[in-house]
Amino acid sequence: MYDELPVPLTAAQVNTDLTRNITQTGWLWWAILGLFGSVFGWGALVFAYQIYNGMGAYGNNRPIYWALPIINFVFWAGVALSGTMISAILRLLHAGWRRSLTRMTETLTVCALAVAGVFPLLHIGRNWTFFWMLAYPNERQLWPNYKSPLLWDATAISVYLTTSVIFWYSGLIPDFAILRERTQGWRRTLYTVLCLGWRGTDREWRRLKVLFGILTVMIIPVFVSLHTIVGWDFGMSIVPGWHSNIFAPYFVCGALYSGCGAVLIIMYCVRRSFHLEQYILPKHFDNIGKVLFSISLLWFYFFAGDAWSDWFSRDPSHINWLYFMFHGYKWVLALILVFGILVPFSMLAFGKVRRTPWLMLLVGISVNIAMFSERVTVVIPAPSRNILTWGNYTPNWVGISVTAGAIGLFGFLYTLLSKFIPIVSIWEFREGDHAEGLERVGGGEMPVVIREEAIG
Amino acid sequence: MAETTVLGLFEEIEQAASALNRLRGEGGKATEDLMVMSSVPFPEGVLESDKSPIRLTTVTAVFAFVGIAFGILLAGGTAQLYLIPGGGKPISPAPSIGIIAYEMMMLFALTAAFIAALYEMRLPSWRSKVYDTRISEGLIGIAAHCADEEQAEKAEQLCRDAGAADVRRDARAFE
Amino acid sequence: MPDAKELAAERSSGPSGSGEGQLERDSLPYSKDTEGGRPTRKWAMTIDLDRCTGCHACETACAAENNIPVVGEQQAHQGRLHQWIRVERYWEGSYPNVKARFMPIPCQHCDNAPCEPVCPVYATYHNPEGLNAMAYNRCVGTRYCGNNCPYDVRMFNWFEHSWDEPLNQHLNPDVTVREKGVMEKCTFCVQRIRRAEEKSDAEGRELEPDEFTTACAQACPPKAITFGNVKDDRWSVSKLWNDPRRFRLLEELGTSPAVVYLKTVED
Amino acid sequence: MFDNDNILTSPRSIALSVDASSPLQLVLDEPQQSRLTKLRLMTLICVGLVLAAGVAIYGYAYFGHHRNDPSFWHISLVSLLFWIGLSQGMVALSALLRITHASWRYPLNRLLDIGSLFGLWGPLLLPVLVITRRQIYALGSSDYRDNVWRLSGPIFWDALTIGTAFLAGWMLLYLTSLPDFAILRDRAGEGSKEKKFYTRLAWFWRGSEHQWRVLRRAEGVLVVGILTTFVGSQTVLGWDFQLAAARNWDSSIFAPLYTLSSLLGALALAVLLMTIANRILRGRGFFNSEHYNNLGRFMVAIGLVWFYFRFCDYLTAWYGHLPEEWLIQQSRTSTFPVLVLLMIIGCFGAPVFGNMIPAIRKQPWASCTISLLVLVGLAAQRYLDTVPTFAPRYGTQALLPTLPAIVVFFGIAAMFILTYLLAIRYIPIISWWGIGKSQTRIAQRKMGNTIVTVMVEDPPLWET
Repeated sequence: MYDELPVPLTAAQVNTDLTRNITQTGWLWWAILGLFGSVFGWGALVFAYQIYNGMGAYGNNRPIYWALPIINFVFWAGVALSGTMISAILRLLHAGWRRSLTRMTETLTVCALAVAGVFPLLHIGRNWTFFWMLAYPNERQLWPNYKSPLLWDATAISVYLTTSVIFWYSGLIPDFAILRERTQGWRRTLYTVLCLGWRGTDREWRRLKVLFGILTVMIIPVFVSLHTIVGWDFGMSIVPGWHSNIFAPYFVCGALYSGCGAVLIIMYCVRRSFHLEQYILPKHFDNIGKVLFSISLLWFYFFAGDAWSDWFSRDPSHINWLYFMFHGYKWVLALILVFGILVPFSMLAFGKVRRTPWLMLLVGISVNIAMFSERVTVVIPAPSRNILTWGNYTPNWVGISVTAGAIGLFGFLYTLLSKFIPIVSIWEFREGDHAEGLERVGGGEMPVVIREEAIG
Repeated sequence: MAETTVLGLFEEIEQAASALNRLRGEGGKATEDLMVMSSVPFPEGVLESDKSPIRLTTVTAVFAFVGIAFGILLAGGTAQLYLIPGGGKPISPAPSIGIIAYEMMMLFALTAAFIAALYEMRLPSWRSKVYDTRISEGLIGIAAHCADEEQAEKAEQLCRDAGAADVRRDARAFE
Repeated sequence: MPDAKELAAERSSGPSGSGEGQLERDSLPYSKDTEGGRPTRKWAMTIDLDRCTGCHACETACAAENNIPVVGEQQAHQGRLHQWIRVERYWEGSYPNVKARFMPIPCQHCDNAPCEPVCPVYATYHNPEGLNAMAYNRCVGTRYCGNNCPYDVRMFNWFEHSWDEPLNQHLNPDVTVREKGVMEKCTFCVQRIRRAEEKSDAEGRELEPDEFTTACAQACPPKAITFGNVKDDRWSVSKLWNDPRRFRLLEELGTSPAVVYLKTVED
Repeated sequence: MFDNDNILTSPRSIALSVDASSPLQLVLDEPQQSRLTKLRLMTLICVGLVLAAGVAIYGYAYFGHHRNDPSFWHISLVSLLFWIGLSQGMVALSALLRITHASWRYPLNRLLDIGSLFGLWGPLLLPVLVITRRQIYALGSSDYRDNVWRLSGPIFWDALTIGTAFLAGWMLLYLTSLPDFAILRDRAGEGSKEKKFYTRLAWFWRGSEHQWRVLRRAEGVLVVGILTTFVGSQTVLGWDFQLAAARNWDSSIFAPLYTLSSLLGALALAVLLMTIANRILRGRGFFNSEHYNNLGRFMVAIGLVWFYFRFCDYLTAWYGHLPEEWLIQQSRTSTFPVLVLLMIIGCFGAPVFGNMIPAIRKQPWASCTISLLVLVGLAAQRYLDTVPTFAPRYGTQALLPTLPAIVVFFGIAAMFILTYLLAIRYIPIISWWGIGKSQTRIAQRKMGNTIVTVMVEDPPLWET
């Protein structure tokens, strides 16, 4: 019943294993980087085409002003959410198994948030004037309008990006110090600068722990606020189907859902590409699977509750979009139901499946397909059946290219970063190593852990 | 005799703890002359020589309030500089001020916590200081700052007695 | 037992609830042109549906007056037609007793305009004379205002528009030609308002009642559209403003439009 | 890496610490007549209040002339829903602590589980309050009279889901009490009434390995079931409002908000019960500052989420400014400003800002004050979510509670207390085997210059 503990590893072995992704570079890494880079490059070219031609290139029209860029924005902001959630909430709950996952999920957040941040700029009609939305007065002393949910959004993204980079970097400092000793040449200079002169004195560790306590507690409301405000972008409007006070928690749940799916994908990819089978165990997939399972229930609760309340009220002005979704978007809806509910529910219920990494990769992909479709059904059907004007939207090659470009950008960033940072937090992993052990009790050996001090 | 630092390197926590206690007791070292170095953190109190107060929580709280004030000025104040009515809403409505004030509170508090932590850690500091690369490979370093040769020898002896894997002197800056 | 709709109506007209009197922002602040703290002008429009024949003359006049681009059949089919005023046609009844109903819909210049607060850069705002103004230069093109407009009267410039020879010579010099990537919509012919104001100022007099009107009203053959200053009782629009047949489009949304429709009189 | 001495504390040392032979004896571990009298007096008062409430309902309203008095019926429904929410929330909280393996949960579980017994009153009360009054469910519209028993109506789902949730709670309470009943059975004198009683209750519980394993498995299943049915029943309670034709109740956030509010109330009750239990079980130290600390932190989190949901509700109405939504928000604040203030202080201000400071949340009296405020706030919330909708139709005067309504309010509160008073006579209020289990799982070890706490990692509940 108890998970078999990994064979204890020596510190040097851990250091070697976990810095291998930096010290050794194979052709495969270059190939993957090139692949993602070229997809991203294509997306960037299409973006240039869009700037040249105008927003109409996406095939939007009058009642459907927002389309694929916004869908992508919501989706990537969602993916970004869970990275910090995994490391912050698990840290708060003293879940020992988080230690192998924190770094890769935090990196996921940073990369996905960068991708999400690109889309509002890409989506506006005059992309070159994006800086008008920043908080500074223009030459006529006019500041931006803080009544607009879009500006709340811009604020929330910048705050979340800043704080998650701080969170990520704070954890990296001790690891950079290890890398400083293990690298040569320009890398050594780089890490010497990046580790800020860290020596691991108890003065430093004590502060780092307190800092992590503060960051952990406070970054949770930050990431909740980000997706809340993304939900409010829709909820504040009076478009039937968008104007819903449940959107904020619903979006947060949806984001956690797709984000956890993305965590599974990243876990699998990192484990395979950097041969970290000893560090990312089936146990981790199992636990993330359970987290995913409970989030899926929660998400389904909100998903159903939102539509349900509109459906039951039978208010004519509130239900046209719902009918449209059930008819025109029935295939997208089917994607959600199959990939977002059926597949995860049936697979995650079994411990064997949860412990099989490649199956969990499939679950992760499935959840993300479902959540992308869910964003489609949130963004498109409601305005398509607005109160007075109806319309239809069909994605075209521009939108699809940009969507692919986003995946390319994300992959490119992640692949690139994985060459410069230990993708599993070395110090956290080794800290966990001496916090666990086996005790003989009666006839068996039981795993025991040191209880962590409370945070906050 | 110049100041020097004796650096004992230990494999086990218990050895390091005993060396620390001995240096403190028999060696008569003051807290600020001792330093524990390791590449992993230990549970609170396991190996600690540093007793300086940590004020991060206070700094965070103070800057949270600064952030709130900044947010109110940003969302509510800037709108008052150039009055533009719209949508039948007040020029500076409380809900949107609240939201921006909240975001700014978080931004200021977290950034301040990070900067204050670096300040209290005395980082960044790229000067060459007492260190041993083996610490990053898992050894625990106990550094004792000694004013003269006699103290240094005593400290070396104490470390060896406690079971140090290696003891050496380091003339670089202690702190 | 009254149903929910009636309840809502009852509430909004009751003395305790914030009924029409309250929702309508009579006292708009920050007006330069005020008299004892109250603006002397509020531009408004009445559209008599009983008179409307559905001839689309208003659309044409508007397009000519306001440099509205002609996007072509293809784009119009894809829902990118530019019309600052559009005549909606609804069919009532079934064959053979079918009735066509027409409803011209310009921007409603709502007092509680849902499009205004959502703009992150103040490109659209409420002016002291009750106009829902649009600053093209400031617009970055987030299109949130378009989404939030329940009347769907906001047009977005999806592409750069061009005017073929010799149409480019016909552009109205008083009206900005909009760049791609900005939002545009009916302005109540603000250029005509300003020209009339300048003229009256130059002649040192007040605006005469019905001195000028918008392009759509001017072009309307049956005179279904009336435009003017509803604060001044001498304007014809003020006389129609409180007509018993009056209703406003999507009144239950509480937007308080400056466009009032007059119901068709049934035989 | 750890010392080799055994982590397991012998069950015998735990058994020795349990020196009483009946639950009540455990409550009164010194033979103190005065405390027994106090308890009896309390029971009597509660019974009196409950009876008075019954008389009020039947005499004053049902057979009297106040059948159409909205202020009377609303307050009774509001208070019944309030206590149903809390009692279910308590069980759900207990389940939540089990599922998250909170190491401090053991002494608390039984106290919380007993809350489900309140549901026994439901079958007595609900019909009286709901079915005899068409106005109650109809919320002012008599067209709904016939909907009450329609299988597709929320009121039927109510009965179904609330019933299931309570049933699950009772099963958990009974199953987890089995080993304790067995101890009582074995300690009772041969041939005594207690012996008979507890033999019936405990069956052949012997504590065999098989029995323990089955118990654990059943606990796991029930815990998941309780959480599901809890969310389900609170959601349906929210739907009672959000699905009603009254447009201003058409708020899709009510379902999660009610679920959360119940949990918040359960935390507050847990603090209060813990404090009372600690006073009664003097010197045993079952509950220490760690419990206050953890419950307080939990309350901070739930209070924040409560505010979040409320704020979403408010903000959407404020920004959209659709008259029918905005008017209800306005009528809440303009008609009942004091209640709104109480709600915000009780559900957000006190639990979040009060409990944020460790020194305050670790103080039993401060923690209890906060908890009382929370309960007041939740009651205000129930009232505000139900009643102002009527304001345009009835006027404020008709909605202010009358004296009999207040009697009913306290009568229903007395029912809850009475449930507890009766239950602790027969059920050990602290799970003895739970305490034993917790003692075998935690140990102290020396590490470096300090002592650390070592814990056995529990396997998840459903994997035994």
